[in-house]
Amino acid sequence: MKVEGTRSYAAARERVWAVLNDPAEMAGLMPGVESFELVDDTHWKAKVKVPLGLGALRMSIDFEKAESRPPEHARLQAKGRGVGAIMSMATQFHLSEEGNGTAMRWEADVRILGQVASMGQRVIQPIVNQQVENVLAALDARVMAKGTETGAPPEAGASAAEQGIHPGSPEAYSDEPEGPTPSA
Amino acid sequence: MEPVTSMRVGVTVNGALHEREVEARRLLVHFVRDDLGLTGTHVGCDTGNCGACTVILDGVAVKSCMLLAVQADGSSLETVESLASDDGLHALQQAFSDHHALQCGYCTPGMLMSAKHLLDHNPEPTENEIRRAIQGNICRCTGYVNIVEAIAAAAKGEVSA
Amino acid sequence: MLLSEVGYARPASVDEAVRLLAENEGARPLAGGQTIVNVMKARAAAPDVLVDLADLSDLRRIAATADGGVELGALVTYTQILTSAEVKAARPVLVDVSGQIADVQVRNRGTVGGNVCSNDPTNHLPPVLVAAGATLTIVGRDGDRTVPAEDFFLGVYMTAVGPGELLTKITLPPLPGGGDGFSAITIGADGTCIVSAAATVDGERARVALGCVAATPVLLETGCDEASVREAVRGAGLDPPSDVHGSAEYRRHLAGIVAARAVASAGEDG
Amino acid sequence: MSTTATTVAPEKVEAPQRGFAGQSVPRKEDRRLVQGQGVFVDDVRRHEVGYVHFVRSPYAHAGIVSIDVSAAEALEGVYGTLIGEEVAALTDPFFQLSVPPGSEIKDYALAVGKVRHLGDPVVAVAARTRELARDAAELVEVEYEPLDPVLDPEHALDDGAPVLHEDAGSNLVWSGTFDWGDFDAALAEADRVVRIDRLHFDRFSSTPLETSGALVEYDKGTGQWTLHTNNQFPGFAIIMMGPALRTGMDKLRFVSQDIGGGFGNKICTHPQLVALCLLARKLGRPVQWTEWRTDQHTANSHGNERVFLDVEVPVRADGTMLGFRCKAIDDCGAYSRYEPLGCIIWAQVTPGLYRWRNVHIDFSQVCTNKSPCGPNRGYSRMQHLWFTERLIDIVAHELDLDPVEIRKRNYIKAEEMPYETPNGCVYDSGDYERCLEIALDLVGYGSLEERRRDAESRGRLLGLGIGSTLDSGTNNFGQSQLLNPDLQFSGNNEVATVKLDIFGEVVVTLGTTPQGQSHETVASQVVADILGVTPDDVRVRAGHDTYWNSHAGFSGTYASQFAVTGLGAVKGATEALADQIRRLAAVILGADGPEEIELAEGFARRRDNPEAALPFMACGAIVNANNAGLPPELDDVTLNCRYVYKPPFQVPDKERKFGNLTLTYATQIHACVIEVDPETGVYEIVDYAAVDDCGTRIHPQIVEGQVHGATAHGLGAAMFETFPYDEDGTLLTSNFYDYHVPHALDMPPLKTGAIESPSPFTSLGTKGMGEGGGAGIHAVCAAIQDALRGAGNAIVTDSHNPYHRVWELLRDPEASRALVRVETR
Repeated sequence: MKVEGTRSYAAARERVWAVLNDPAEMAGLMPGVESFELVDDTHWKAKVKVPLGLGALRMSIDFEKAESRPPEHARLQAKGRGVGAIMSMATQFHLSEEGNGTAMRWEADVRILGQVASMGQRVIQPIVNQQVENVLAALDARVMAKGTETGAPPEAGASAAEQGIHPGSPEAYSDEPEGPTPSA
Repeated sequence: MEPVTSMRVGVTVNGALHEREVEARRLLVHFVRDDLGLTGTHVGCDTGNCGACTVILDGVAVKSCMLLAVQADGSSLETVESLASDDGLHALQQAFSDHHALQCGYCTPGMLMSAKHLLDHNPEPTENEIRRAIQGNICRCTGYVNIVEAIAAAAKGEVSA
Repeated sequence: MLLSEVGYARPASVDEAVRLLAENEGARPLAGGQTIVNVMKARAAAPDVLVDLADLSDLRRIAATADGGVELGALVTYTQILTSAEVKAARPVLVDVSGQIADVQVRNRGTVGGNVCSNDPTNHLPPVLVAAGATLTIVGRDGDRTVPAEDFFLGVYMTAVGPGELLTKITLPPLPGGGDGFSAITIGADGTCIVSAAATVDGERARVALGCVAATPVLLETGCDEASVREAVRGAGLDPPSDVHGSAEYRRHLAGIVAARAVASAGEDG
Repeated sequence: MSTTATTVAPEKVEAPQRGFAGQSVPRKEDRRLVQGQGVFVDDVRRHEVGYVHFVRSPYAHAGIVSIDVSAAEALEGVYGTLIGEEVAALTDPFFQLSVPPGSEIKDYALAVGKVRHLGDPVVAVAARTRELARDAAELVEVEYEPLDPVLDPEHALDDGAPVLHEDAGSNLVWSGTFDWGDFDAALAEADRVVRIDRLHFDRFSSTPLETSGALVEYDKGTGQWTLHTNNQFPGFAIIMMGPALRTGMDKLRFVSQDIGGGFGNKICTHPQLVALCLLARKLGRPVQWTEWRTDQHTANSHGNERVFLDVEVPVRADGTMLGFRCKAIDDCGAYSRYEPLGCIIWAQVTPGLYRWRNVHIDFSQVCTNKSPCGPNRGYSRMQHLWFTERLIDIVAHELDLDPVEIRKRNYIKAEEMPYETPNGCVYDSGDYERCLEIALDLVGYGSLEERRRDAESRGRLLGLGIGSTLDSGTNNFGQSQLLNPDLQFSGNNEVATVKLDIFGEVVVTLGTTPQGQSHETVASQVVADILGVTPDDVRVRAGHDTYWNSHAGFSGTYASQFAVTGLGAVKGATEALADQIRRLAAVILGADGPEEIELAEGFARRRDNPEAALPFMACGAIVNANNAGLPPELDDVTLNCRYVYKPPFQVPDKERKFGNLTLTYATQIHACVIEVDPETGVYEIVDYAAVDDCGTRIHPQIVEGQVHGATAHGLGAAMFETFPYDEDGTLLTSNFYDYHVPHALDMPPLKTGAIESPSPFTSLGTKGMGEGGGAGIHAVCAAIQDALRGAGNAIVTDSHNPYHRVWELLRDPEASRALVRVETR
């Protein structure tokens, strides 16, 4: 399943890139990260507990940065394993300058396999949309926060929730016209 | 009370109190079948659709695979094993036999408990009410025709001696 | 079948329940359990602690409100609604719809609170509450708040009830002049909804909430004639999910039909 | 909704049976089952048992890179694990029925090297509790290398398609040509030729409510395994398992009591059973496995999917059908197992119920990355009969012929029975036209047009559909040689033993494994009539045990045969026992000979002097415990008689693929009336009749129950039940939420009728029955096509028609019409 969208930031492209290019920062954007481990420059691992309302889906995810052209383009691959579920995701984003700010074009191709996919076919698409929306909302917040920061980025493992973004908060669920739109 | 992963539960099953230490995660149907050895209550699916595990909990028909055993603590439970008495089969049991309302017999205990719940609350059901009452019980053998007839006959007391 | 290890607590009061939910990470309330126990069987998404609400008998109450509406405690079961004079008098559509949910055993255990808090897109009650303009009361450690139904549903399995909070009550306002209606295409008789629509008609206007076409009920305000309703649905730009029971296209097509049928049936039972 | 079960009084072609046969006596099985006292597989308990959970593949197709069970084995309460490499070392691959390339498939109890479908078992874990076994299974680390799956049988043989079984080198399991009559001559003779590009029979299964399972014990001292299991065809399982486990057949003891439905789905459990045998031996403790519903749907045994391509049907102007030609592709899923036989079994009913004589089918079977298939109620014949019924209705539709008239014109006539089909099968008896008339009467055919108008006035489209089907029973396993000439299987057999014991008990053991077919009851009726006792006096042992010595190579319950093979064995054994009792009594009572003794009311008594009578108890006691001084001519009287029933079969002609493949043919004709909501495609069955003719009925109520149940399966498959896969090979209906089976509100009013055309080939006039439910699929397809006649004229080309598909047919009828052409000569 492919989701894609565009998004604008009132921040310089370098600042957006700095968040997106840093595995620790990226990990911080994902919901429910329990642990995070940098393997090398282009590989890292995370254990996540994705909050899904009724309970949390635990997954171990391996990330690989497949392509990186600072400060405009990057491509990531992720492979996750959970109980009865295999997740694979290929995502890429493209940053361009937009006035004083930055425009991001992004897409993610997410595939869920296994029993979970079998049982959850009719809700997987909206759930993926929700999760992507959560990550984007966290990214918004992080980019803005970074502008006011002087010190180091937050500790690895800080989830969106830990940054004060509640799944039910307006940041996460406002009717973003640029929000994810499923295609194909 | 703080959360526990295991606790002692007491459930009155078919009139007798049973106490056991059980894990919080244990389903009521496994408590009944594995811990108490009452294997008349069956499991036919993973999702609460088939009704083979139907029991009557505090007077109400429920699917025992959709409850934790700990939730039944302090409750009273009736299973299929409670239906017959020293006087013989329950009217529903006899009617099921009279009308060939069972073939393999796997859905039968749950079906009987749903039917009992119906007649306990509605002694003179219409055919549609009978069908609605057993909608949560899947039978793969009979096409339900004879089950509906049997429940209607039991309601009317038309069972063989 | 066969759940992962889980903690269990059965509090004696709403305050204690809220405390347990707040203090235990990954805690979820356990009402009737007809959704969450099933989800736990798959072990895909599982809570760490279940806070069993069984002893909170105040939450089982159905009460008529002074203005002619009705209040449902979060633990009210579908079976209770089926025989409730208060509900029948205030919003009879709830009686009809509750009778279509799953089967007798599930109706005996399943609760209105569980139905709306799980917010599976195929659930019957979310569209009904949204169309009817219900409000939901959520209690947290800092007190309670009231959320309109149209703001309550946030996503699949996601609602405005946050960690450490508990839904306690659903309040339905009095029935407006035109009444409520509901229509669904289901898998088999009274089965899971493929598409559903609830409508509340007030004079010349109808509030229509569509189910199964998005993560949350889609609310439309429209005129009551069939052409207007269909036009409103067409204009909603629906992008429903596809599954084995219907393509996105089929659901989009059905949405207009069930919406019109729901509006047409409004007030039939009133 | 109102429902009536109307039974038309059977029209007896011959006088009714004497005695208990023919009466609906109370079922013996019921008393325990209604009290929850049945013993199903999960009810069997042993101390110190290890509960088994299978780790299963999340991929449709992937290489196994590594397996790490260390964390699982380290968990407290875990007894041990079993992985594919151990299986490959300890067992041989299962015997393959096909010829190359299918014969080269290597199929083991657990995946070795790669996985081939979602749910393919990879590791087995045993632990102290069910929950712990699942906990441990989650700790097993399997690294996979995903491979592209092949999911579409029509493209499984394409160049470059991924190959499931490298050893076979192809996804082809078997292919062959069947050619009977002279199809080209039929084409030349035809006034019209109807061509259909593609027809598709969908994947589903009858999903018995009890899933599969076993409790397996290993006796180290004797090297013997006891398998308490609900496998429904131990004969087949043992033939598969013995060589794989490198053990003697007598080391595999199969035991079952009550089985919660089978429908064929419990035939192919031998892979899991081998895994359990290995685990029981490895761990030195009994192991228990209960399949969960999700596993049953993803990895047990689906009914096979079949596509019919490039169909040609030559027809005369008057509607006489001359034959058909097509290419059929059968999809057997990831492993072939029993399935190659399905390439032949359809040929039992080659012409369906019709007199066309010219048939040409190019048949192939392929593997895909989906659940393995296995027999499912109506196995292989159902697909073919659906095809023949579709041909009849599509031809009628396109040539504007009446579906009733075209059937009557082309049905094989009662007076032509026994009828030899173009491929040498012999239809034993039947009156199809009469069955059709009864079915039509039951659904009020006379007022059809009036009801059509009434429905129209309510905005509904009304349609009538007929489903004709044959239930061929009692296989000639010689048909396996049409598949693979080297196979050494032919004929069929079944065993029963009947004995008279010390206290006068009549005890019967059967070789069958009933799953609801009431064998205890029906056997007791036959025994009672021969011995002059009542069914209550006859004790039929519940269930099956291969150690009872009532087990033969083909023992089991499958393929509609109990009423012929099982009862044939019971009758043979009981007659032998009766003869021994008479000989004994003649000596004791001083009669002139056995013929002077009659058996009645529990006594052996002299015909000329009923006062001179020996109670059965005395007979049993004398032979078993008080036999001193008996004359030598009674040496062979044991009062314990075993009989093996063997139907009179020949090995078919392998070159021409010609010969009698089954002994009996029961008829089922269904008629169905539906109403369609043209806006939504939602439809409802408003009237339904099923008429059955299974020859002499020993227990009419049980026969009718089978008709009801089979009909429910057919209607479920027609409307709701399907196993679809997405493009990744993920099954989309892995549980009863999405795999909707009909419940009590979904079932329409069912009317039933019956006639009896006794089989001239069986000792009781009976025929096997119970698999005729395919008629429901045929009838619903036909009814939809009829209802849509005035709304775009769509053609129904799929066996499974949920609401959304009917809506598609209404919305875009041309898409289906484009598949059909009529050529006028």
